[in-house]
Amino acid sequence: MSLLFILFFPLVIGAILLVAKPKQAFAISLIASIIELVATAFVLKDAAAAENGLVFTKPWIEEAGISFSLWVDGVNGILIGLCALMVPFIVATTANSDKANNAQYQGLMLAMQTALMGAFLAKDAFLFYFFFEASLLPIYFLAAIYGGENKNAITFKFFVYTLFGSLFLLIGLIYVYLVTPGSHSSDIETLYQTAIMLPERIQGNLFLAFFIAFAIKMPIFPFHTWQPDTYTVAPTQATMLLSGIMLKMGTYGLIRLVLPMFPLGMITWGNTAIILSVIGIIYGSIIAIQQKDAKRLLAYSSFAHVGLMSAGILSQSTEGIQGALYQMLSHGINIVGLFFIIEIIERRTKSREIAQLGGITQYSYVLTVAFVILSLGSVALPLTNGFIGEFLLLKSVFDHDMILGIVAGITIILGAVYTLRLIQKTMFGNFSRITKDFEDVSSAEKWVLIPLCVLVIVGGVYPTWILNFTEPGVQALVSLLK
Amino acid sequence: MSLLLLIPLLPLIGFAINGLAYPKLSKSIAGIVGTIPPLVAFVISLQLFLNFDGQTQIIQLADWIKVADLSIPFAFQIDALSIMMLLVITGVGTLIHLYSMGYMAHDAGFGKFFSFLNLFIFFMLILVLGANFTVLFIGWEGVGLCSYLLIGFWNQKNSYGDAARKAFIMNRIGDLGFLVGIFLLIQEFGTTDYQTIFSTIKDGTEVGNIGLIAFCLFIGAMGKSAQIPLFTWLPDAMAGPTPVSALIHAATMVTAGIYMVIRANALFELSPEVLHFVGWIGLATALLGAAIGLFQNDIKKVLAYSTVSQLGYMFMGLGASAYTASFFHVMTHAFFKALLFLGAGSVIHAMSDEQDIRKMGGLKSKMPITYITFLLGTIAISGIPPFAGFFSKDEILAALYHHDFAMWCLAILGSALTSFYMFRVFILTFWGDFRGTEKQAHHLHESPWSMTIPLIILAVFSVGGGFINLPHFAGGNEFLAHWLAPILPEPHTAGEVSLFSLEMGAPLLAAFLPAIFAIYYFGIQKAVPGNDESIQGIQKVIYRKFYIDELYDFVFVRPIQVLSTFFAQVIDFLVIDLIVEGVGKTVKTASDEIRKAQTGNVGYYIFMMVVSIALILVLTLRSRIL
Amino acid sequence: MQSIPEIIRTIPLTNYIMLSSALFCIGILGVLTRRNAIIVFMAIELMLNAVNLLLAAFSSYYSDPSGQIFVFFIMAVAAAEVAVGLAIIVMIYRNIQSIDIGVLNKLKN
Amino acid sequence: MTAIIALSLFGISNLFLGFWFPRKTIQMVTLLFLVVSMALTVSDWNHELLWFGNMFRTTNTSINFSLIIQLAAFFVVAFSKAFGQDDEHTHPAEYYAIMLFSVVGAILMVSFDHMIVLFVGLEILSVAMYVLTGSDKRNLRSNEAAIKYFLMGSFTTGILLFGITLVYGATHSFYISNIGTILTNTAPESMPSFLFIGVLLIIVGLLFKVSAAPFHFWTPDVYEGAPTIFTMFMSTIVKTASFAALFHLVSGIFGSLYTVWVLPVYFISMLTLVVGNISAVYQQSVKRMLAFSSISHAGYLLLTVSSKQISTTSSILYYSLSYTLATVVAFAVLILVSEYQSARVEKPENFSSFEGLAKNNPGLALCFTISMLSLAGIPLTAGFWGKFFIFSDTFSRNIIYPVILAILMSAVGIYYYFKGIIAVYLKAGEIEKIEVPVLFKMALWACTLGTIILGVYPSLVKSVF
Repeated sequence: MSLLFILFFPLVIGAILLVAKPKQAFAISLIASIIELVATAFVLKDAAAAENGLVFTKPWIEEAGISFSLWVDGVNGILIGLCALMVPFIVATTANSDKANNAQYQGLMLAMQTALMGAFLAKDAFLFYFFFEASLLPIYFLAAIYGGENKNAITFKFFVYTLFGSLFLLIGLIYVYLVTPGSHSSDIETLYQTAIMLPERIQGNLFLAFFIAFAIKMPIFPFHTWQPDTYTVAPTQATMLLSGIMLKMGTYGLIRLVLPMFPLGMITWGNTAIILSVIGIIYGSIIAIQQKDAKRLLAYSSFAHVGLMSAGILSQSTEGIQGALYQMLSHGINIVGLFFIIEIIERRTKSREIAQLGGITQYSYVLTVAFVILSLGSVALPLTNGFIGEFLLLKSVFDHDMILGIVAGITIILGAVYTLRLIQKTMFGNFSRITKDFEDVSSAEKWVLIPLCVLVIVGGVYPTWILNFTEPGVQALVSLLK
Repeated sequence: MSLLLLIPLLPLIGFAINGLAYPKLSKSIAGIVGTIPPLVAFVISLQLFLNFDGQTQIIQLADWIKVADLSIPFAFQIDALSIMMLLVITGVGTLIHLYSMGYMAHDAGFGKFFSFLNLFIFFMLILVLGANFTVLFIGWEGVGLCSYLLIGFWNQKNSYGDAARKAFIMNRIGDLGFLVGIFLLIQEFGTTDYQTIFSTIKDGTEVGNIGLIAFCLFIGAMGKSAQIPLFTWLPDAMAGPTPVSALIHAATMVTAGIYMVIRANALFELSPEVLHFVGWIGLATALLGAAIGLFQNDIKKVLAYSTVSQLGYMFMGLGASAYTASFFHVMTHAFFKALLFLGAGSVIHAMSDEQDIRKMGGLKSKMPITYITFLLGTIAISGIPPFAGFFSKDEILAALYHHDFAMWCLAILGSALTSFYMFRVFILTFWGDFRGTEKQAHHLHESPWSMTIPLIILAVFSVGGGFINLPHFAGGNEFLAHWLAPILPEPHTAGEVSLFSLEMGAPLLAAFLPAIFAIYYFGIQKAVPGNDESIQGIQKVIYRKFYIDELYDFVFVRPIQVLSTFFAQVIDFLVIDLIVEGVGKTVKTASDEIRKAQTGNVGYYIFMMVVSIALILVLTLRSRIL
Repeated sequence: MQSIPEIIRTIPLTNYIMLSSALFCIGILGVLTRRNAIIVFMAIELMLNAVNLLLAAFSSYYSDPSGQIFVFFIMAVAAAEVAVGLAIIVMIYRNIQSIDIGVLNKLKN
Repeated sequence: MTAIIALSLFGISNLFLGFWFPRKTIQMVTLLFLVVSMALTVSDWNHELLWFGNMFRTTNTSINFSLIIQLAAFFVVAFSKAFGQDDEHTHPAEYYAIMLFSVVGAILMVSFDHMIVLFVGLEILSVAMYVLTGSDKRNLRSNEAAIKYFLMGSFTTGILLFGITLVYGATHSFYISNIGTILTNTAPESMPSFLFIGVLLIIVGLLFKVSAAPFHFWTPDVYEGAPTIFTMFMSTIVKTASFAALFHLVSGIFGSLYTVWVLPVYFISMLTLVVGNISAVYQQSVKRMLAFSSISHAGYLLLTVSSKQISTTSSILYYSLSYTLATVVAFAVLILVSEYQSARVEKPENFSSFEGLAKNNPGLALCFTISMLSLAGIPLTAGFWGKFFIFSDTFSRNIIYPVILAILMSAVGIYYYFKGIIAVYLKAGEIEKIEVPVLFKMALWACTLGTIILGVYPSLVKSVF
């Protein structure tokens, strides 16, 4: 039942917000998201204590063997945690802005949380798919209604492109589902057992279908062209949801569905997939170096990061998967923080043009410190959360293939190049026409920035807790691969 | 053990206090809060040093990264090497903190500066205390971060920010090599613990890839210790406040590479090719640095290239397996180079931030303490006996003499260059007539006590530091060599040498002759280098640092920028996106075409139906009817 | 005294089918070639009559009355269709004073 | 079965009621009649019976189809506001009566066990539709639509009848069950070749009714020209009934002859998908877009019959239901908006007249959006499961490429359905609050909620089908 609660609670509140349109939308949605966080914490505590995680099953479409089943184990627990953790922050970032008491905006965000939670919680493949696609709706409306310049075309492209990708997933899932014995079942664990028996050629095709869907979602080179535009045009909270949580659906899908189901498919296509991921890392990083728009720069950096996650996952090692899970968490925290900082700057200066900014540190010490700390997390400095994930990921890719590992490792150089450039051009140097009289961060903004910075450090110093949490789930998964 | 934990913890606390309370804390309190931690840490280190029983101690603190078979704990290792490093770091560190209280007294970012310095000390201590390569890597990258923060300390100036970025990025290039080395270590040994790795090697277990590992680790050292080709950041790093240059870019951080190679000597010993490579890189760097140093007119730049060159010496020593000698040089270099930088800082302070030696001169009367200490430092670095630099450099040269004669000859040449440019700087700064502006002349004064005391202490060490490892022939007992013996391979015993042999004579000549020449040329002839435009020919090439920065810019930076634009605007926009958009366009065009079939004419519709029906009938039934 | 089916069976079934098919095709051709709505409609009626003829033929051939019953249904329905069809044509004539189906192509693309 | 008798009687009584009662009352009465007939239909549940000289068979499948049809009729009646341009000269009672009669025809089409019933049902439906299409007498577009529909419809009737005749000639029977047995028991070599022509012609006749390409040409024109309320009627009831009839024939009697028809249907379904979806992309008129969308949905449905193994009816039923619910909402909102805009803009049925609907009419906008999402097959709506069941059903019968094509085409579908959503939410426009009658509003929300409930919990009806 607790699983049901954490799944539907945000939706219920979100629906109330959407329908009733109360004046205090911000307070309601913030409190709701905090309640959700607390409830999720309890669920995760139970899950860590339970032998095989938590499972909740109710028949859904009984005739077709599709059930409404949810579970929490080490693999998805971390993503559920991420989702529950980040949404309060994302809600809090609207404080004092024109969106704070916009009930529709808050409602859509909460609805989005349910969709994300659902995708991570689902134990049934079609339930996963259901939420995987359903999550597009709230985020589409968030981005399309509140987006910036040229939003219609861009968000529309995003929607059609990603949906197009997920249709491949649908074909693949249906195929695997139909292979299951009896009157069919779409339980993920059942699918593991049946898919693994398929001949190599078919597994290869299915791998492709699944991979394309997830590759578009994440995105992986060369399926990424929707991403920078969408990240740039969407309102910041939507971008945070997209990059902080939603793209993890893709990586999660790789871990949860692709790896254990198509080991033979991996043989045929795995290398191609890893190479594409690694190309994405370098490609994204290089493009980020010359970006003029801060948000766009972060978009490409996110693209590069996710490439590394994908490559690590596809290396099929425990380190890779654990590292990817850890990196998903870290990346979520860091990118939300970084996007928020850009939003803070934009609110005050009405600009994201890197060239027009500068010298902000003279007006806001806290903002600079937060920016530096979050950026360090993003460039994976040791003792920040980014390092743990990146270390494990790079190691797994390196173990998989030495050359690819080194090429992927170039990200730590290029990452520093674009991140430091961003810091320098915005925070340091002389103030410009628009950063003159930059207003220091408000307390509401500090309430978001400081905890995030603390998380960056804590995550880098004490990762054991989370790594131990994911260990059993990942071990179980990896044992399936052998 | 709990005391040991305090060593890194105190600077961290200092950092936290100063960092969190930055604008609010008054300067005097901030200074004290910043200086006490390294001082206490030094005292504790001293106590450790005195009570050290020769046993390597491992202190497991906590699990850090633990995944599958890989386990990387937070663990500290106390042994002869790390204790020595602790002493140098906390000792020199304390002095520089003290110095900074005076030097930075008028700076608005006083508290911030101290918090960064403390953070640096913290990471440096982690670097030397770590019991495995990964913890070392924490410190390794951490000091890089602090270096970045401190170089760009005056962040309003864009060129300083660029220098800071350059330092960080070049370090990161090395770090990638280091990281790959760590991955390889994990592959081969399953761990990064020093103890496990070195005992495995000592047991003679066959392990592959040792050469590659050593090479990758050395790439890391190249970045951190500013060796060719990753050395260009160090001269630029002089953008930071002078105490930073003294502490980070002379005494401690840049020697981390040497520390690491000494630490991993077992690995390097097994791969002679890599050691050879290390030696030659060191030699090349030493010569290049010295050559560029010859014609620099910025007092800090000269010192910076001198540092590059001296670091090259240390690697040369490592290349000849003379680990003690290199480490000896690390220590003496820490003393005299810190001294020189601080002295330069004192001069710059007095000159109202003027760094060009062409605009100085005649400062000896105005700042006697600085003058004398700087002189002592100059003598020490030039290798004139019996100052510290002589002994340490001589040990390296001695080892080279037995290792590779050609290298030795070139090293002697480098030594001569060092002596020349150091005396050049010294004389141009302190002798002759004052060449600055009126305003500067009025302002000239000796620095406050907080700056001169560190100068004096360091001067004492620069003079007497050689006694730490005084060789037998000079009546010493080679303390350092004995101290480090447990963690180093058997040294090649060098025979007794006569003071008049080539082995001893050449270095002495190389130290004295250029010094005398410099005194003659700049002191007696009072020659002053011309302004930038007058420099011609090969001299210009050297003055412009062999155009290496321009070369890197042309070979790496520009292409990446071009590539970035190309990727973003051509590949992304014109190729990939065009395909994606093209699909949409195709559908739209197809739609426009198909809908034209909808002519609105019933006759046409019926005709199409009839044709279709006929087609279906014919195609389906052709086998049956015909 | 031959019964009607026997008489009918003296001519092979194929001939009935051929005849009806020919009639049907003539109807189709009429529909295709004519532009006057009434004539097109008459051509369609011709098609229906071809069907009726064939049904009657089959019915008699197999001595099975249901085919002929079907014919009555077709006739009745055709009558209804005629009523509606003519009404539509009249309505159009009132509006545009023409019953040329080629003119009616405002709804397209 | 009693339902069709009742409906006929209701229709006749409706004609009389028109003398005395105002439009509102008749509308309510008609709704009541439909509820009663639905109840009567349900009462046959689980009684598989033959009626009218074994010509009419009620099975659970046919009952389900009848219910969907009557439900659609119910909503169409509820959504009917005015017929034609001026309310005074129209006689609503007649329209309601005609609708009731055509529902009878539709029910006959889904429950036939004899070719005459099929034919009569089809004709009742068609002739009624010719009338309704042309009911806006002074509107030339309506006239044009009527004549086009009429000519092409009667032409196709001729084709269908010729097919029926040929099959009769080969099998000596009009009874579905008889034909089925005969076809199964006869070796293909000994069948006369005109039988195959007959089978194909019958299928062509029905494909015309479901507007499969290349027999779809009439659809956009007729849908566009007809008064919107009757377009709604056509696109739901006629389509469902015709597809049910096609499915019944193909699965029932022609199953043993699949080699003859399966390839044409296979290609026609793909062609329909492509033509329907691609043509819809460029449309500026919502009504015409919906017409092409209805063609494309026919394509999806045809996937279920494009293989020798016949699909289960449940996915077809589910699809029809979800399609019906979404379509009526789409047309209902279109009626409101185009009525509002008719005096203001030149082309009230274009996407542009929907612009800015969400600002003052959030409810309408939401209903419209959900219906578009459902048609596009996005999760949370019934349309998603409709597509899902169809795809998995088709996939399980090893039809691979058409499904992949269908999936590609549904991505194209998203494009044009979202044009509607974008217009409603993201474009600036001036639409004041549109007055919606209570009944209309209730029906609108009922359909929308139904779409969502079926989208979240498809088992609710799937277990019945």
